[in-house]
Amino acid sequence: MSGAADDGTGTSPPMFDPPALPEQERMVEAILFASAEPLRLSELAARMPRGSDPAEALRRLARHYEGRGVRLVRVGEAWAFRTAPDLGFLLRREAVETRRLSRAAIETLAIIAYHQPVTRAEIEEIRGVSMSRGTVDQLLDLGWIRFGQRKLAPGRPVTYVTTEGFLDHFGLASARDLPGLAELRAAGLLGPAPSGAADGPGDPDTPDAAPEGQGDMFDD
Amino acid sequence: MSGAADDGTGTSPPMFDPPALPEQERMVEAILFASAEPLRLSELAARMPRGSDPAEALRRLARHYEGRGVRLVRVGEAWAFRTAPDLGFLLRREAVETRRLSRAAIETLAIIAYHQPVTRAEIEEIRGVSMSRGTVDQLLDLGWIRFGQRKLAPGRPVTYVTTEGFLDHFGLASARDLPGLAELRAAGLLGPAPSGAADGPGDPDTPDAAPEGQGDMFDD
Amino acid sequence: MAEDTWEDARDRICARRAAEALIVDVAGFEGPLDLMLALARSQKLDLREISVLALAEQYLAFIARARSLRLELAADYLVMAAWLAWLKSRLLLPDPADTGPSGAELAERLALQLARLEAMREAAARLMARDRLGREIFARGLPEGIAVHRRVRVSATLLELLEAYARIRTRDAFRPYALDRDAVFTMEQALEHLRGLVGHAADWAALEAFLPEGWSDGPGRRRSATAATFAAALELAREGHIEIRQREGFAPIQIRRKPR
Repeated sequence: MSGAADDGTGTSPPMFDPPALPEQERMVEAILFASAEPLRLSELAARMPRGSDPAEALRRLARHYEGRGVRLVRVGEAWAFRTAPDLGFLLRREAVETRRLSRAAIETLAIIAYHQPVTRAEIEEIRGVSMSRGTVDQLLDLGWIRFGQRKLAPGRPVTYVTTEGFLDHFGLASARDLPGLAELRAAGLLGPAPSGAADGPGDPDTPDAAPEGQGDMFDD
Repeated sequence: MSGAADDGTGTSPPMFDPPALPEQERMVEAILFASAEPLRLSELAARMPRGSDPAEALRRLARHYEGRGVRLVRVGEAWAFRTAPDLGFLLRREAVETRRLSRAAIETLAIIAYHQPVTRAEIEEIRGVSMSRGTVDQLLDLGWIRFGQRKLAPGRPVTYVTTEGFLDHFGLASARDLPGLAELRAAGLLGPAPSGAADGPGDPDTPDAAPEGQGDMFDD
Repeated sequence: MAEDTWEDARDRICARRAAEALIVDVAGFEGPLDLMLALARSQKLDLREISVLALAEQYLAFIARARSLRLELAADYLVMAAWLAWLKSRLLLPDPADTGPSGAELAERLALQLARLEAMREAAARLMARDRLGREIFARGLPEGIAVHRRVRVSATLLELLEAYARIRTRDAFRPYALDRDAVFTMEQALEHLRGLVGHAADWAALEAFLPEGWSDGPGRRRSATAATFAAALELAREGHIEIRQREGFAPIQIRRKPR
């Protein structure tokens, strides 16, 4: 620690007064909250205005969070917020292994969503491959599909329909609101129509202002 | 419905008294702090002991965080902790470089936000150009828009509306808080499209693709 | 004549710049409405008080200049130009007999449309200028994870769902070309069929008579069977089993067993 007059190597006297302590406390609070890892005192100081006193700000902050649902904890030489240990049961950390839905499953789900109520045979016909037991089980297990009424057809096959949970997960008001094929194409979610179809010489890379779909504005 | 003796289907009387309010406040604090995503009242309630009052706990919590470096914010129907906007300058380091949105995407987003629920044809009419490929899937991909109910108009076209992710990103408590919304409405700039103007020389008398009877979310 | 003052020179440069600015590539505009908005902005701040007549003239002048410079003009710019010319005539010479919307009404609608676009541009700018998550406002950087109801959380987005459906429904459009078998009578089938029949065809008979049973109903099936049978007939003729003749163009094709 050097004294008063210094040469500008980080310990130089501040050009402006540092913020008041409550303000420094707010700063440490926000920095630690947003940081993806625990931060050391030196890292805090580096992010705060010159002349700040992160150690004192941390002390005040720790006091403020005493007894709250969140605590300021020391992790080695660094500091971080953690939820209070006695509330851990509310969070059940065991979970959250995010896994993407398999292609087979998402295709099957899409067909059920668009064609419900739909039988297994119909799904297989549309996808062109037979459906594995695991796919349906997974979708049933996720609560995104359920069994609908049996179909009035030979063998009275069961049908599949989507659930409220499905609508909830995908942010839909109802399955009827799913866009149709023409609308998917119009929205650019499908490749250009294969040949001679309605939307003209679609060049997928055409930038916005380009003459693609010229005169569309007069069409509707 | 049976009376007192119940099987645990949600309407049963709590076996224990709910925790005291300060304790509930701690719980909400811990749960929201632990999550990066906003959580709905129902999600909070599902994690808390029976008979808890997360709404009241949230009110207390919001008061407690007033003026701090971290704030409790409302995002549509959900709640989250977010850093205070005035401290953004300290946190730039945490910023993730986001994809730059094209001008077309930004304008389309604004039109969806201010006119929702809005159809593709209406968006194109306002912008005067057809919607390019990639605009909608970019906005869908960001989680800022989703499909709303189909419109009560010929062809029952799909509509677009904004999501909670949109509110979260732009720091809005609800779509009613969009900047300048009231002024734009008062100036008659959000109403149904004026027919005719750019319908072009073809047939100026084309009947309006009637935006009749749709549930405008801003109509009360 | 007074020498150029600095102001004069500056004015001339500005005027030239303005002229050049108007000659910018039309590609810089997102369609006629965008171009008109840019022109209208130079008139008035409140777009609903602009002179649509003046705007129409500006637009037409712009298009004329662009054409004289042989700039490639997209069709919708020309369509708009034609419509504005028509609107202009209606504004100048109202036809009392006409029952459609008056020129003034149409002009008002156009002004409103421009105002709406302008309003959305401003709204977009204001929206993007807000304190935004991940830029000025931040979420918890070290989320501790909130348990969902399940151990494994499966993620799937609406976009993935839509793309999956689009993929399935357009797969047929992109698969390698393959004929629908049940409407196709193959040449092998036709050969076998014809070989069994020509032994009895001592006299000339029309090729159609040799079509297999049940293949004359639909046009597609009949066409396929006819083509296959004809090809099979050619093959049998090459092998020396039958003879083929056609009296003139488009006359019936006839075949018979080759006399020995």
